Amino acid sequence: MSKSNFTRRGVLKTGAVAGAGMALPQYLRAQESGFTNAPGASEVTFGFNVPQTGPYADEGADELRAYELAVEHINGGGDGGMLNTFSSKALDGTGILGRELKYVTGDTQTKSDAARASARSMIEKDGAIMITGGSSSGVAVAVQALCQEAGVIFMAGLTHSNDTTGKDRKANGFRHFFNSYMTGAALAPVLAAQYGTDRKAYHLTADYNWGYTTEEAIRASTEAVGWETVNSVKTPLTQTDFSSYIAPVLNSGADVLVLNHYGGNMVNSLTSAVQFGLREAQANGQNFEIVVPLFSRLMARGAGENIKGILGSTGWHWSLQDEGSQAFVRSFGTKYGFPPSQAAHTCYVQTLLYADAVTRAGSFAPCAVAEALEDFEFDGMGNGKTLYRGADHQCFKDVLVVKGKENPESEFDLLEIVEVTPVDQVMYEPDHPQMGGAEATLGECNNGA
Amino acid sequence: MDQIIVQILNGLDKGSAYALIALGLTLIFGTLGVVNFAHGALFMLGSFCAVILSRLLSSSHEVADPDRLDFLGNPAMNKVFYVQDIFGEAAGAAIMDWAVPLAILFSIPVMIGVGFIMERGLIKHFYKRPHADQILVTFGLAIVLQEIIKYFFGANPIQTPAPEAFKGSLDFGVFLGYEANAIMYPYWRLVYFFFSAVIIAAVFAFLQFTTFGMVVRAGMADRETVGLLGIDIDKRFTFMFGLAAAVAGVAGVMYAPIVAPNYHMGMDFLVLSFVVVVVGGMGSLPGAVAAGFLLGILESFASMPVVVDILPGINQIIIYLVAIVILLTRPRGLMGRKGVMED
Amino acid sequence: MLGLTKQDSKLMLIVIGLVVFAPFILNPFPEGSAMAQFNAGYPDLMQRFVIFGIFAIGFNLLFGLTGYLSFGHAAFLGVGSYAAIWSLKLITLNVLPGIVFAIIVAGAFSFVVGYVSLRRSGIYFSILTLAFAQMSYALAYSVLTPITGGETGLQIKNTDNPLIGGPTDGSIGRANLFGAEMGNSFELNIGSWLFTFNLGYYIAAAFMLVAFYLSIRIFRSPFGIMLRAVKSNQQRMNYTGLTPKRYTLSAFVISGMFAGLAGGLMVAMDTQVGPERMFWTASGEVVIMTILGGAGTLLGPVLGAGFIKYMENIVSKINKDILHEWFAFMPDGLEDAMVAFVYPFIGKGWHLTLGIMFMLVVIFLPGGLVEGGQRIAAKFRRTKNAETPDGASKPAE
Amino acid sequence: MALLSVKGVNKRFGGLQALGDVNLDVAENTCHAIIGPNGAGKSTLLNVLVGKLIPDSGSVVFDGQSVLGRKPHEINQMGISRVFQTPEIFADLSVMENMLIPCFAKRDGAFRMHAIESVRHESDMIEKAEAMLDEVKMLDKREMTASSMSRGDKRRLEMAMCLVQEPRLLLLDEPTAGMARADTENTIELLKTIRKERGVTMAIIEHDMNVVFSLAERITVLAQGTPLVEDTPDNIKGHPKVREAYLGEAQV
Repeated sequence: MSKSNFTRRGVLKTGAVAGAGMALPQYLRAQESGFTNAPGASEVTFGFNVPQTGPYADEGADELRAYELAVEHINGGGDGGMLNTFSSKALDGTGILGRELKYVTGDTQTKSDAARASARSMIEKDGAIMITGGSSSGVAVAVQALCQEAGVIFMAGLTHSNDTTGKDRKANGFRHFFNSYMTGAALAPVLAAQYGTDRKAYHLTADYNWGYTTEEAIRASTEAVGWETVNSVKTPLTQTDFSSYIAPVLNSGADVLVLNHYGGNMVNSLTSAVQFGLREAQANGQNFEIVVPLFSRLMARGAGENIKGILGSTGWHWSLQDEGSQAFVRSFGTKYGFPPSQAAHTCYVQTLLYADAVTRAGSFAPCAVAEALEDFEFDGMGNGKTLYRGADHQCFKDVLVVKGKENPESEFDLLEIVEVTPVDQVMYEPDHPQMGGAEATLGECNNGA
Repeated sequence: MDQIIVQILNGLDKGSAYALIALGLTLIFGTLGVVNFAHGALFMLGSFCAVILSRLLSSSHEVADPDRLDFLGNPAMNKVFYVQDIFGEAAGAAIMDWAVPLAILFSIPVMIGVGFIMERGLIKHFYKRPHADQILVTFGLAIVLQEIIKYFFGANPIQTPAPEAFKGSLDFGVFLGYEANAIMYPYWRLVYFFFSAVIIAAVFAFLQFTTFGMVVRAGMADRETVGLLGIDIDKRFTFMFGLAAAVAGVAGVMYAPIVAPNYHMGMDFLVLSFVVVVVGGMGSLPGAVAAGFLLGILESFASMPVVVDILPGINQIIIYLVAIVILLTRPRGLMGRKGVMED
Repeated sequence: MLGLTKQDSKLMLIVIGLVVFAPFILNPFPEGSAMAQFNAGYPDLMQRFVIFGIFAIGFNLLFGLTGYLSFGHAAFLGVGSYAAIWSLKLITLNVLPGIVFAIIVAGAFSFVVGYVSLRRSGIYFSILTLAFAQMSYALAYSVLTPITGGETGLQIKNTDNPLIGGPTDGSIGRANLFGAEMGNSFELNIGSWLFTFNLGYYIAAAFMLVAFYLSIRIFRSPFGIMLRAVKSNQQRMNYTGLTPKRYTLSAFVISGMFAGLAGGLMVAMDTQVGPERMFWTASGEVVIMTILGGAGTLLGPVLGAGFIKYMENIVSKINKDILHEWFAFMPDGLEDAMVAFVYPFIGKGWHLTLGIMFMLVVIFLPGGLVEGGQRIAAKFRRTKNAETPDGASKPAE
Repeated sequence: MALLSVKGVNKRFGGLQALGDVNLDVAENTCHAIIGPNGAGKSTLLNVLVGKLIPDSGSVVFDGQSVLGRKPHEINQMGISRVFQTPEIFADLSVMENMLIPCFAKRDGAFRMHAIESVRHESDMIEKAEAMLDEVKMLDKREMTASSMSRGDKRRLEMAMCLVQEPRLLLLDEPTAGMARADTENTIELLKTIRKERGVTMAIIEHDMNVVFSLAERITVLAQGTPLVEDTPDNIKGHPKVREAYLGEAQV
């Protein structure tokens, strides 16, 4: 019995083994490359694992568009997008290490089981060398653990929970997106500046891991600027009508409502909050305010008029004026007719970063790629100068504090940037208590087979 | 105390949504004996009637604006709404603003039509089939309906606001002698509650006071006998299916401003509506309504911070916990009849 | 054979054959060909086929025989999974104790749920089971996060330190059976075909064969007759001196243990548990697998499970590029039209295809896929019978 | 000593006195009929005997043991079998399976997990079932699905299912109700044969006087929940109270 834990179809797919009619059984582990799914001479396959069904299907569809664009650019098609602005010039539009980039797609269904099944099929059946995508932290953590075990690299998509690069961090997993801690760190000073330091906050928190880490982060950072937390109530994930959670808020002595909700939860709780008149209300002699820590433009659209004037944070926004962002928006917009979302941005960048790291490392071996990504500093991909920190595989870059726009000019023009929080302000130590403390470790990088 | 009143209001509001959905489900079950897993999808279709109408009303053509540029640097396009072309600016805007209430009128014929087609084309053939087959075919249908909606409208929720006139809240507490802001309640939710009450009353009156309704009620009680009387019960049943679809649809339209419609909202409501119907007692219309309000109110109470502090997680499970307690103490739910769906 | 009739032995042999040669049967298309997309012979999916087969076989023992429609069986699968992963994390990385724990814990949980729920029958019973399962899901997702890991679930970590034989070098432990890891595979390469023989699959498959064998034995046993009697007439049972409730409860617990076994195997094959495994849609899935395949038949649930998992894992992965590849032989305009026509049904539209398939099967094959098989078999037999009058045997269930 | 002895049984449903001070003895190896007009409490009495209803007061003793508070299946295990007004059989199962179930119940008690044994290997039980089917002349129908048989055959099957348990007491609840003439005759013949050849004690509730007088050895007349008279068939025929009770009914 061989010890190969995951197979390496890549070799076969290129047709290198046409062989005699009846080849002898092969122990593929004995192959010289020494890592899972080593690609053949002419092609390399990525696995784009995004939600295609379920509530985050639209976000998944946008991620997939970004991936297709990235593939096009890496293979030399289109206008090259961010390849032209990326500070590393290792990629030259001829594929990766002379191989044409192919991809397979799958549906995570935003369920960790389904996401792992899909990722395993990409690794076992399609010979994917890298898995990327996803639109929830549960999925990201589950797939990241799988990739660690299988010996491939995981480039996380949209995942905001601290856990992904906190207590659940893995040597084979990398996150470009920002996280709850950074949201708190970026948001608190703006909140203090706009709403004052004498504020009493009421938290509604989605009752699962991401909600917990976000609430913790926001509480810690707002309390540090002098706010008081009067109450915090957990809401079931499956809740659709938040009226019974919203109604008591106005009478609780609080003057700020923090909605630690995402996706459909956020749309519905914000809608309820606005219906109950919280946006116009007065409390403790001040205007009542609502804060949505994590904004996404796609979801903001679902919330419609209700987001006007509401503060939150976001990873990236198409209206950023730096060269990289502009280049990306231009190629994405030209191809699809509308601007990309933050999920699309992070997925596009992740693909390019991985391809670049392979090229710089000169190898597809996960450990070599990981080494090339660790402590890699780059620029020109939006959000300014960015560091992929080696200690926890988290990207550190500027975070955007945004506000629902009062007078949108188009259906995409929903958020305006209030402040670009510089990276130094959202930096933290790898053993920060919110990130799993001293116990959290990346473990050993795994090359697989 | 004021908090309790607030939660009673919330509960009535939630309860009226549950009651409306359960009412339609029970109508179909009681008259046709069909377990309709596509009922949630009918509710969803109703919500999308509001979305579709508001899209239709705000359909527009674009005129290039020389002063502005879009995100790619091309000249930006300004939308010009057809209704405003036709009815003038103010009237056009008002029509678009009132899309949701107008959608009620729009949805009734649409949903009755959907109901007729469903019953004649599919459900009719499943009256004599085992409940398991009914579940499978209607579940399949529900998936198909929601995927069609997803294909055209995407997966994200679509905000469908109530008319401007209903925005804002009523300071309910002032009437009861509380200080201002103690009990605020949004107008639209009050409208929803009264509207539901009217619909429920109308359905009951229809069944109680019309001969048509009497025959149908007799059919619910004893289908075979009514068949023996030579009454063509089939046509009436088709109509009942249409009616049930319309009730679900109208409930959906009115709910659109409360919870932004999305393609899978039907599935979210499906399990809940079955729980409501069963807690009320299979085949009992008053039971379904009573259970809807009971569960709505209890769910609201369970979400109060004081309650959750004492019993963490109670808000997650209250509906199911209540269902278990009721079914164990009252074998056929609140008002269920003997022998219905017990084997 | 093994105390089975000739009929049943034949069926058992067929199933053994299918399961053992699955790596060949499921990989009919050569690597790199356009049709390779439809190959299902890779470890993960093969494992899922047999694991969900076990789940559905167990469910069918309850639903198919007694007629009691449980809408909360996923809870037992989930509880079994949690038991198994804790065994891997705390006791040993050997999967056997984990699987045993999974069966025991799921059995105990199903006893409690069954004992309460079986006080009612019909849809009242269904809703009671549903309520228990939804409560398990909701609590596992939120309040019980310290035990269940909440949304992100539980995985084996390098900080885990099982009592017996954990890795000492700080690497992440892998589930194994006496040292042989579940992921171990042996690959056979014939021409441009590639066949994967995965240890985990064969272990799960062995359990599935045992489960299937037990299911035949139960179907043919006095106990099996009693279960069918429960479905047929409980009043008569009572007046014949029998207790329908204890029989039903036994069936409930047995099927709960099958679900626990399936849950334990899922963890053994892929060391991860998440709470959505217990969500009502997961319970609904096993109901649909069973009805789709043919409730009350031996083979039906397995076919139903395979059908749904195949759709989920194969159809969902077809994307636009692949379509263009398939229809590349057509003239450009026609190719685009073809792609545009098929596209809504694949990839992100796989749910639509699934829904349509449900409706078609239940409309045209009231007895499920098994009935379809029987009709085809009957057609064949008619032609065959023309030559050899007694060549046919009654189709296996 | 009576096999079944009912003493001072009372049962009220709300304001209605369904059974009032019922005393009844069924002697071993007799056929005892309980007759009476509609609403006389015959069915209530039967339901008390099989454990479906618990009386408000009084005692029911079967073979020296009280049956009160026992569940129907326990009472069956004591040796009382019941034939229903409309045949209660396992409609979806084959005739043979219908027969095997009471055989297993008799041998294994109320519950046993014989889940791995094969039915085919239960040759004792199969033989027993076949012998019984032969006795009721249904052996040729052994593979038929029970629901597909005629009403008369269903009745015979139900009877066979009860008899194969070799009950000490067979309770018959209007066994010929709603039957065609020919079927009624057949059933009477069957019961007579059983009574004669097996010597089984029977308690029969019946409307049809023809049936009663061809079978019964003792008759209790029930009216308004109370036994009116108990006597031999010949004496009952001419009894004025009985005529009154029945004529009273006829006028209504």
